[in-house]
Amino acid sequence: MRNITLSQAVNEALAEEMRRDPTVFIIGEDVAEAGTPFKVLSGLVEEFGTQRVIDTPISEPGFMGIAVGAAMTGARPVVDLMFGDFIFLIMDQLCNQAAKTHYMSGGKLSVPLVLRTNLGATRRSAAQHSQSLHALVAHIPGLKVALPSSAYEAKGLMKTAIRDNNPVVIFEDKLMYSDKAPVPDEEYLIPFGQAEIKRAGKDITLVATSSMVQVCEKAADILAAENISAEVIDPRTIVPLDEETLVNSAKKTSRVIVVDEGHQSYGITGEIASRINEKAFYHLDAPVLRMGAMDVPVPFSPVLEDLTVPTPEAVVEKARKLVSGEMIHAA
Amino acid sequence: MRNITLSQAVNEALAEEMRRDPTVFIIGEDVAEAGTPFKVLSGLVEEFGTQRVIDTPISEPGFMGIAVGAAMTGARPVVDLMFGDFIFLIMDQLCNQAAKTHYMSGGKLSVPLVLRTNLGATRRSAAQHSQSLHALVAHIPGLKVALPSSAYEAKGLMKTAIRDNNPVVIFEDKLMYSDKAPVPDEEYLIPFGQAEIKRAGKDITLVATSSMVQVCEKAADILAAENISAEVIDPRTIVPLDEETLVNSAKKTSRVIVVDEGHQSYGITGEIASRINEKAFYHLDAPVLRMGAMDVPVPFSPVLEDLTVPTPEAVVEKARKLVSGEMIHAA
Amino acid sequence: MSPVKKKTNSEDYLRMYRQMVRIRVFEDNANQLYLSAKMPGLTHMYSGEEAVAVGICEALRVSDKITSTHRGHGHCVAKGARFKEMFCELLGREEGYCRGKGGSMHIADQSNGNLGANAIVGGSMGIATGSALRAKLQGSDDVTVCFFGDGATAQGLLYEVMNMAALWKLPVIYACENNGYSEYTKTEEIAAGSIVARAEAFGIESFRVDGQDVLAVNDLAQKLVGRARRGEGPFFIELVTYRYHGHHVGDINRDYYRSKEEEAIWKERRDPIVNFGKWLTDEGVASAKELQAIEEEVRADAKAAVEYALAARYPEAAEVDMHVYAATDPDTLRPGA
Amino acid sequence: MSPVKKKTNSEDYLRMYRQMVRIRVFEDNANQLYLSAKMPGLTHMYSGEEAVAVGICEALRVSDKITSTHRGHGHCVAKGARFKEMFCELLGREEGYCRGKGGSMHIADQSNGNLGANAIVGGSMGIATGSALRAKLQGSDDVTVCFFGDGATAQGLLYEVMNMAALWKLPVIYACENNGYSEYTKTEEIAAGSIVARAEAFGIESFRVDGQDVLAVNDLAQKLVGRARRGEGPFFIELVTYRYHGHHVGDINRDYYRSKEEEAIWKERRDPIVNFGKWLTDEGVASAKELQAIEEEVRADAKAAVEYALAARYPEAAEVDMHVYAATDPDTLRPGA
Ligand SMILES: Cc1ncc(C[n+]2csc(CCOP(=O)(O)OP(=O)(O)O)c2C)c(N)n1
Ligand SMILES: Cc1ncc(C[n+]2csc(CCOP(=O)(O)OP(=O)(O)O)c2C)c(N)n1
Ligand SMILES: [Mg+2]
Ligand SMILES: [Mg+2]
Repeated sequence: MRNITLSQAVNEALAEEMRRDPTVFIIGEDVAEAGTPFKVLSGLVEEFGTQRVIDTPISEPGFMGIAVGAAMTGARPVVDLMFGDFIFLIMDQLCNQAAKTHYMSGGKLSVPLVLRTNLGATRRSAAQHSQSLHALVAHIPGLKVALPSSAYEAKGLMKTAIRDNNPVVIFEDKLMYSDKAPVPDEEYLIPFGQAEIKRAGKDITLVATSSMVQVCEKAADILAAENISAEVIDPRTIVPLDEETLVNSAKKTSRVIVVDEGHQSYGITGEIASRINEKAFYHLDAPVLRMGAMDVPVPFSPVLEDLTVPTPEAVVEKARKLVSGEMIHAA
Repeated sequence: MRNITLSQAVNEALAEEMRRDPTVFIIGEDVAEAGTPFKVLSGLVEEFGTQRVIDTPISEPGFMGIAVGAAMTGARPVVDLMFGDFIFLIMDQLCNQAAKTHYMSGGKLSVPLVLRTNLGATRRSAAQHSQSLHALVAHIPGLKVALPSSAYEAKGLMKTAIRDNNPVVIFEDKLMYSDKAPVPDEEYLIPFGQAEIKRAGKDITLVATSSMVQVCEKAADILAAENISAEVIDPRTIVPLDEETLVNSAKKTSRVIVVDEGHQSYGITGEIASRINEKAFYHLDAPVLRMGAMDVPVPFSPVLEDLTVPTPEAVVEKARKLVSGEMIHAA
Repeated sequence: MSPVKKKTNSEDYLRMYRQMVRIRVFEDNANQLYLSAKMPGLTHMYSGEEAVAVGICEALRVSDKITSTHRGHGHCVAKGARFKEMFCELLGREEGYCRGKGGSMHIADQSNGNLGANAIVGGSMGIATGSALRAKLQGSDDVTVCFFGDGATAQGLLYEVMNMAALWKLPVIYACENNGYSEYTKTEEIAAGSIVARAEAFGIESFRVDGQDVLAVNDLAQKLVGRARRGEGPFFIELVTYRYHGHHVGDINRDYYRSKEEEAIWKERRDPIVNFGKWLTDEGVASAKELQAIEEEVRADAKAAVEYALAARYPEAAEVDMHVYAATDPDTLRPGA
Repeated sequence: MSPVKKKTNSEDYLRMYRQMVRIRVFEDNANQLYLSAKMPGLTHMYSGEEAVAVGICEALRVSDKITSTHRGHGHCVAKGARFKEMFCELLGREEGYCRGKGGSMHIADQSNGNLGANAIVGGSMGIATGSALRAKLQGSDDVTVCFFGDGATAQGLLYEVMNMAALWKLPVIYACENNGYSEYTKTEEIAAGSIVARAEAFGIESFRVDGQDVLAVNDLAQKLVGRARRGEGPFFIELVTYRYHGHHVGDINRDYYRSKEEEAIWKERRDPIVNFGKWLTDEGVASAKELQAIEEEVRADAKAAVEYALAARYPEAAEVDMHVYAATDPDTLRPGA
């Protein structure tokens, strides 16, 4: 095992899959010589050439549509969408076209493509470059959605995504690109729909996605010092969702908080909390609680922006309340 | 009180507001002479002229953007989006621009516009003309979202939407355009964030939106015959959401089903169920259940399409189980 | 009729004639199914525009691709589809090209390179361009034709993909069927400037042709498809044509947006089938009787297909959540695979 | 320098000169704030392109509107904004134009008709066109200028709104700042054909002008703004210009996409401020000393504004969920209101 950055992990996954399968290609803005603004793709154009690492004009709907057509005719494109916020521009091609083609054609056509993009605030990039929009695509049948929480997941999920025969959207946490994590030397893939228990515990379950896994691990550390044993679970893919692991944990701990960086209202926490609640209701000592980003456009000013995203301290506070039974009085 | 169709109700609301305020105008495809394919706007161009009922080319992102600009500079545009499914095309203008401008400008600019569109399946219109996509916009702070469930709500909510100083998205149920309901002769507005108890009950709460209100009223009729008293509540706006009315009802009946025509997964039912659960947990006898459209693209074939949307019978079945305590064993 | 150059193969002519008749007859039957309330939903008739689809698709081979529109039956027939599976699809039956899940607006026929109709106006412009990119990357010389209407030229997507097609010299032909209307609005009210000039501004060689003249269309298509195969694409064609019916089958009273006189002129003087038939008999390629026989044959085919489809099975209820996701062979998801 | 026609008002010239200097100095300070880690996030420098914003905005009046881009400080200054509120915004302070909530990429100044910068490339093309529609509907003769880059011409939205602007004869001017690059890519690699021809294809009168020559830009802008006011719009201008810095302040090593030689040529021979300054002294409009004094004044202003901003208050935490929704007066929501 080596420690490599999330950037390197994604880069390796792409390089390995491109070596393995000549139909895989990358398409997006400044993906070739520039290797993207986050430099995630550096070196790929040198190895695979401009026919397989294709720089586009600033035409997100256009190149997304082109990727759909290429996928329908035998290629496996990896679309690079520079910021997750730009997903609003390609929703028609992604949700009306890519997501529905297999079904609408009665299974005769398929669209094996990967949309690589990112999420995450606190980079002082303001409202149009800081959103975490995975809830939108998770709602659309026909799309799969992966949320890697470290370099390890980023590599393993990317490789699976490329080989999957469906459109898969992967949101990387842009604050994590230079974070290192242990990544095996040997080849590995991470199956979709398998949550990972990041840390076992017995008093409370913290279901955490993407950037919030680290936050919840830190929270679990703090809680441990107070003798509260928190289980941290990362679903890794939200479509498909590994309900079973989540429900089993809930039954065990009887208390759950779902933590995610998307806006809280009408985001993914409501769905995950509801599924747990439906299947583990009679085992729960308290309502499944949720923590998402505040329901505000992401503000530029650092003093405001930092207030909008769940922190370890905030998670700890909520967990304490749950465990102490304080919620009973609140309800 | 007269009985008028939902179409007429919307038409009246627009006409009244256009008479009242010269800055209100309508913009969209075939809105003028054609009065839209659903004929909702018939007669308006004759009264207000082509300067205020503006036919556009098939350029949804373009005319949505134009509406944002007009709203920012003093007009109150009502954008007509022919099918709710086309909302994917305008997400950037709606969610990155309209929704965020007021916040990003520190309150200095505002975007008072209405996006009129529709939802609803079972018209045999297949996957790209049958979606109920309100969950997507409900997730975006800065937008308000209204879901009228009859001609009465359609008129009252539209008038409020036009006078509201924010971007408001209204989804009409396209199957309801020719349904009649009693509508007052006098002017009235329906405030946002006030749920309506459509029918009082004590054994179970059915929270229903838009097309599902009728479905739940029918279900309540059937249940009444079985001596199960169902309370049917229509939130009318999901942003803002009248949590209080929902939570109070849940505390009273101890059992809740949330019914909506959007896809169930990562849709609005998870949020509404979670909010009720969080605030009424210790009063509930069973988990808050949810019924949405199936997580499949809407199929064309009538025999399949009819399976995808909740029916009164399906609601009754679930309600019976909840009331009888069967859920306890399921969990 | 345009002058015929080298092409003297009467078989080709008769196939084109037959294909045009097949489209017309297909639509007559579809309309009838709608009027008799046997077809679910709505549909958009291609009648009047047959020379466009046939003139172009006859210049293509099976492995070439097309993308189609909401008004897609004509493209589907012209690219080689069978009546039976088409009617089954329109009626939501399991044997339809899409197992009844797509219907009229999503009819597709992968076996003949038809990547599908699209209910989003302009929705397949990216798909067609991507198909051409795939052919180029793969080193195949297949060509893709993207059909769309005059109304669709208002979708920004067209300009995005034309730009990339031009930069990357992709083997794609953009075929704009200008039938004078987008829904209930005349083209001049929704399209400023010149449609072909828009493509030319992106450095794309562009043409305008009489879409009622199947030989003129086919002649141009042959040339451009050949050049696109040799890497000289992309190209743009504006085909001037007319739809005989309403925007969709339910659009019966059309007076408020177009006159009966205008309709009559197109139908009586410019009908692509009648005029081509006249030319075929004038040139001695076929007798009126032979043409009549073709039509009768086609009508009989259609009748049989409609009857078959009306009696055919609906998909099983269990199909409702099939095909949401394509299966992925678990073996390919292992390391070393 | 372009020949000066009727215009001989030296005050106007000196104001243009001062405005260009103000932009340059603003950017120098912003860059410094970034390099010294005092500014949160990133920013995109307008240095080198000053003649574009100033030449155009000097042809506008306060009630005319502009929309701006991610590279928006220049437009903001040129349309009349003050340093203090601008630096406060860049530093996320409460006294910023957007109360610190927007930052560099969303700076706006409604008091001067600047509808705001936009972090979505092309994101304000609809907004600008809508502003022009509003003016027309209202019967006002205000003109709106939509600034965007060469890279933004790849966004389909541009063609959608140009089509409508042309159909409806809207008083909008599309100002394409062609600085040769979109991020790290040369314009010729991302733009097929001709940019001005694209606008012309929609029937929009289009122009190409040297964006380093403030008088040439202003001259053309005066004419077109006047014509747009009289209902003769829309218009399109391609302004050939250059950005001196990287794509953003963090883009330091640029060799792999553009050469130091190329940068040197533009900076040394084509600087809009230096060249205009030379012309002003050559023509006797101002002495070198006077120009020097202007610059010093501006620098002092900027320094004071930066110091003010660095010491200014951040917004209160309670502001975080303020301004998500605009208030609506409850009185207007009553029947009869
Ligand atoms: C994106 C989108 N907008 C609007 C519609 C509704 N619509 C269906 S067909 C049509 C007119 C299309 O006109 P044109 O492209 O000229 O094709 P034609 O119907 O004339 O063949 C419209 C507006 C749609 N299906 N998709
Ligand atoms: C829709 C969208 N796509 C991509 C980006 C990332 N991006 C920011 S600026 C830029 C280049 C813009 O080039 P141009 O329009 O020429 O403006 P310039 O930076 O040269 O002034 C890109 C790709 C973005 N902000 N928005
Ligand atoms: Mg048409
Ligand atoms: Mg540029």
